Amino acid sequence: MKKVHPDPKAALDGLLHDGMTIMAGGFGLCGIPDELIAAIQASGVKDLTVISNNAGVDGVGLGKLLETRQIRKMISSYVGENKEFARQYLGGELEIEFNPQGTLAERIRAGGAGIPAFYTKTGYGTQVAEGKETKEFDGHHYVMERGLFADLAIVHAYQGDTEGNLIYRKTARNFNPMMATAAKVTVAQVEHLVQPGELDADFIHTPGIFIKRIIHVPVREKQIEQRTTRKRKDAAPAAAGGGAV
Amino acid sequence: MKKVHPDPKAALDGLLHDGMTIMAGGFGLCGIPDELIAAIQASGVKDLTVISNNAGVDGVGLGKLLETRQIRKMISSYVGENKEFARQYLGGELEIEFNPQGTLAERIRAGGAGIPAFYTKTGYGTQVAEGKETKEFDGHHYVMERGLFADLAIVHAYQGDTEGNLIYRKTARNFNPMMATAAKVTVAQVEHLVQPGELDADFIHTPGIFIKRIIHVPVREKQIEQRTTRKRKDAAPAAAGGGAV
Amino acid sequence: MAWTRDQMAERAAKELQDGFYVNLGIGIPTLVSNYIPDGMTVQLQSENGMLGMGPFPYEGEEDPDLINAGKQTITALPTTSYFSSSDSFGMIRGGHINLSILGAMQVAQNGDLANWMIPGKMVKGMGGAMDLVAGVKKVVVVMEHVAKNKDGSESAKLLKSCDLPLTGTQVVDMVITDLGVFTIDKHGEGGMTLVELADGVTEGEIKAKTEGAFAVALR
Amino acid sequence: MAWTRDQMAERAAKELQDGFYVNLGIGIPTLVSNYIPDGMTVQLQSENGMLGMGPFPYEGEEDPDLINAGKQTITALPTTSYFSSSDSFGMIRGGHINLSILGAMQVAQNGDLANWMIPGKMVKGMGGAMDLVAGVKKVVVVMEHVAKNKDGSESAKLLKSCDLPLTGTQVVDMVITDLGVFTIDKHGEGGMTLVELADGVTEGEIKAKTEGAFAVALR
Repeated sequence: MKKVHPDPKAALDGLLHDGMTIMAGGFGLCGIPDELIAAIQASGVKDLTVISNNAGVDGVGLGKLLETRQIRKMISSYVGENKEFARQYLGGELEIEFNPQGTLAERIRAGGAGIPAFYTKTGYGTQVAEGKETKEFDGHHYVMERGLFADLAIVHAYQGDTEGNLIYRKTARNFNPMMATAAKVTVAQVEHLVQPGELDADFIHTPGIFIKRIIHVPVREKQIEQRTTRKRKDAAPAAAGGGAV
Repeated sequence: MKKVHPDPKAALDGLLHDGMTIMAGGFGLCGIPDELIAAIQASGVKDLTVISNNAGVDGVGLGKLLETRQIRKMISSYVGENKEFARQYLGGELEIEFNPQGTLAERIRAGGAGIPAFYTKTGYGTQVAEGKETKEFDGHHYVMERGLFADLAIVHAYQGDTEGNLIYRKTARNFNPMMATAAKVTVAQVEHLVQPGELDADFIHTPGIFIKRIIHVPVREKQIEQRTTRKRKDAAPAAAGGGAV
Repeated sequence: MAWTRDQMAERAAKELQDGFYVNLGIGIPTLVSNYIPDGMTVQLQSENGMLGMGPFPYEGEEDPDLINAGKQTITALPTTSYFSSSDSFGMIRGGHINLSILGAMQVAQNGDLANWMIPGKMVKGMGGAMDLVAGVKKVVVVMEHVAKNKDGSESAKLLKSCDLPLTGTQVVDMVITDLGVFTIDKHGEGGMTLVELADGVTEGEIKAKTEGAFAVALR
Repeated sequence: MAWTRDQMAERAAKELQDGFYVNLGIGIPTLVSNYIPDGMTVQLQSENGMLGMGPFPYEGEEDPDLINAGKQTITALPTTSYFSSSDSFGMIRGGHINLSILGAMQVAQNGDLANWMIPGKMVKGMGGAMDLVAGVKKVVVVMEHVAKNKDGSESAKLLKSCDLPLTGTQVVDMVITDLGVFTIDKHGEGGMTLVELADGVTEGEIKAKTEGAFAVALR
């Protein structure tokens, strides 16, 4: 069983069809499978439903697939950084299903773990609970959410071996591990491709069973969405909080 | 916030009361928090409900608490290795709730993750589904299972830092990571206690937020339940399969 | 003399306790980390998958693989751990985070919160806000007391009930505005109580600028 | 001439395919790994949290932290990864394991399986068996064709319906006994079909020792 493919196009060969559902890892531009996205753009496949926390920025990441109008629907938690997205959305060309970020993560994790549905407090009594079953447990109210499973998942990892075992780096991990488990076929792009035994078995984030195909992507300049720094003269370190709202 | 305590007794001080629910990590005798179990035995606390995949063997692990009749009820998936357990169970002194192993693991994971209930195919149409809600999704039948949350969880890790970040070793990981998340208070015993920064942040299995108290336990001879080996002259490696049934 | 943004952040920092795990939203909440008292240990969680968030990096040391939930480059600390989004929100939803400090468009007297969308405007999404307010033990809102409209008029933000789409129902424990501090008995019948006034602000001024009902129990 | 335990394991090994991820139960299923064809790569999963299970260790090299689901000491391979019990059963329940080979007390013609308890006897628990049969794509049972009772009589194990408490309903795809091989159309109406005879075994002998209805389509 050869999992290693020479390039993104080869790794996606035979997997793409119009109308399919694709999960794409990453948070903002951090840890996105950009080379695989570019290959999907090049393939011309269309009417895609894409499950991804964000929608990239204009011309970068999933922004590429928006430019070429290959996406029909997004399932995301936050899409604020993309003008082309806003244009298509307001023009009615693009459908969007907003999920709370934790609900989205859990739905994907559930889909991969054979859990068809679960209950969460998140969103109870809000728009996102409309039309969904609710249930009371121990005096609290919960919304039922369904697992998500895609035709294809594309993920980005720092290291991977030829068996498909993956290790992610820092906050580039984000949605990648769950998505790797929640699709008929998962394709991984890795910055460093090594032989089995070179990764420590205790520290593998995604076991190879979840990865059907893997490609090595040359290390290149990664993009930064919000470059924030402090001056070296700063006495007291500045804060670095900052959630999505 | 000092998390480090000098010994098991100190680490459990003020946490124990009759009738409480305790989760104990480990699979068989692998990765069990034996020193903390011994301290619970010494405390004399009784009428315990213990959630643990197995019940130890006679006089070892949870077998200690069975000997002293401190356990009223077990929630487990397999308890085959313990004569004292069998004696108390057949004598009606001990209550047992069997959960399929994966359902048990998922119930604990759910309890720690704020999921009050989820659906699983496991056990549909069998005794374990009796009295539970069932539901059909996409033509398949599922059983609703509830999350589990304990008063106290005790776990064993290979490495831990003073912040409570933990790393487990090989198959001694098993139930420990989920249990660490699913109790009001979690106490960890670690073989190697280090300073923050000594563990690689990418490879921490249990973030310190889940660990309220931590103790260093001196490395000692670990017990083996089924010592199976092959002779060095073996040409073809023998098999090493073997599930619980 | 209403409080400045920094004074609001300083006031919010008084809700911190040693050993707390805290999630800070963008805007004023981010400033709270500047006011963590010396000797107090607080770990900041970033919901994209990190516990133990450090300060912004020095120029030239930005790491594209190390960002916070606002997509800003940050740094790690010796206590830092990384995890997946599902583990991160398990942590949040499971009630393991002690305190969430975040901004709001509207808060109702029963603790309802609206901070993610305005009908008719481009909706960007709720991100992790709905999970945070539903899951974190204590939720503190820091916001301007009133909204300034384009025509120069002002609209109350502390309301009898929110008219914007909700982020969560009965989720807010405390509201810190530029004019004062309110507590909310979100699970009980206690309603909203004004407990502190900003320097030079009167009960009368707050009364005039607050639509929601509140008791007064200044401390 | 019925098949021996090793011949049954050898037959079960024919269900393996290159690249498969497989979970093997205790007893005869464990022997299957001795018959993995040369050049074929199969990764064995152990449900206590390991993928890529190696052979038993050499004497003196046992590691108490490295055991399989039968609590036996084992070894790792270069491909090995370790994970938690919840991740392990996520893998199982999520349908990621290609094949599970396990023992049984009874199998019904519709694919129902009983292998975890006998009423009146000490119950040890189902361990991971219920999750495996519910979650794994293909479930192969390897068992003796009949049970030998204490009084010397024999009881059928391939039944119209199981009378022992079930491990799973409509879960078995194939049954390999010492007398032959059956396929079961577990989700459809196709029922059970005898597809292979052990050397020297006749249809008549199988008919006499099988309570469940089956078609015959020897190949």
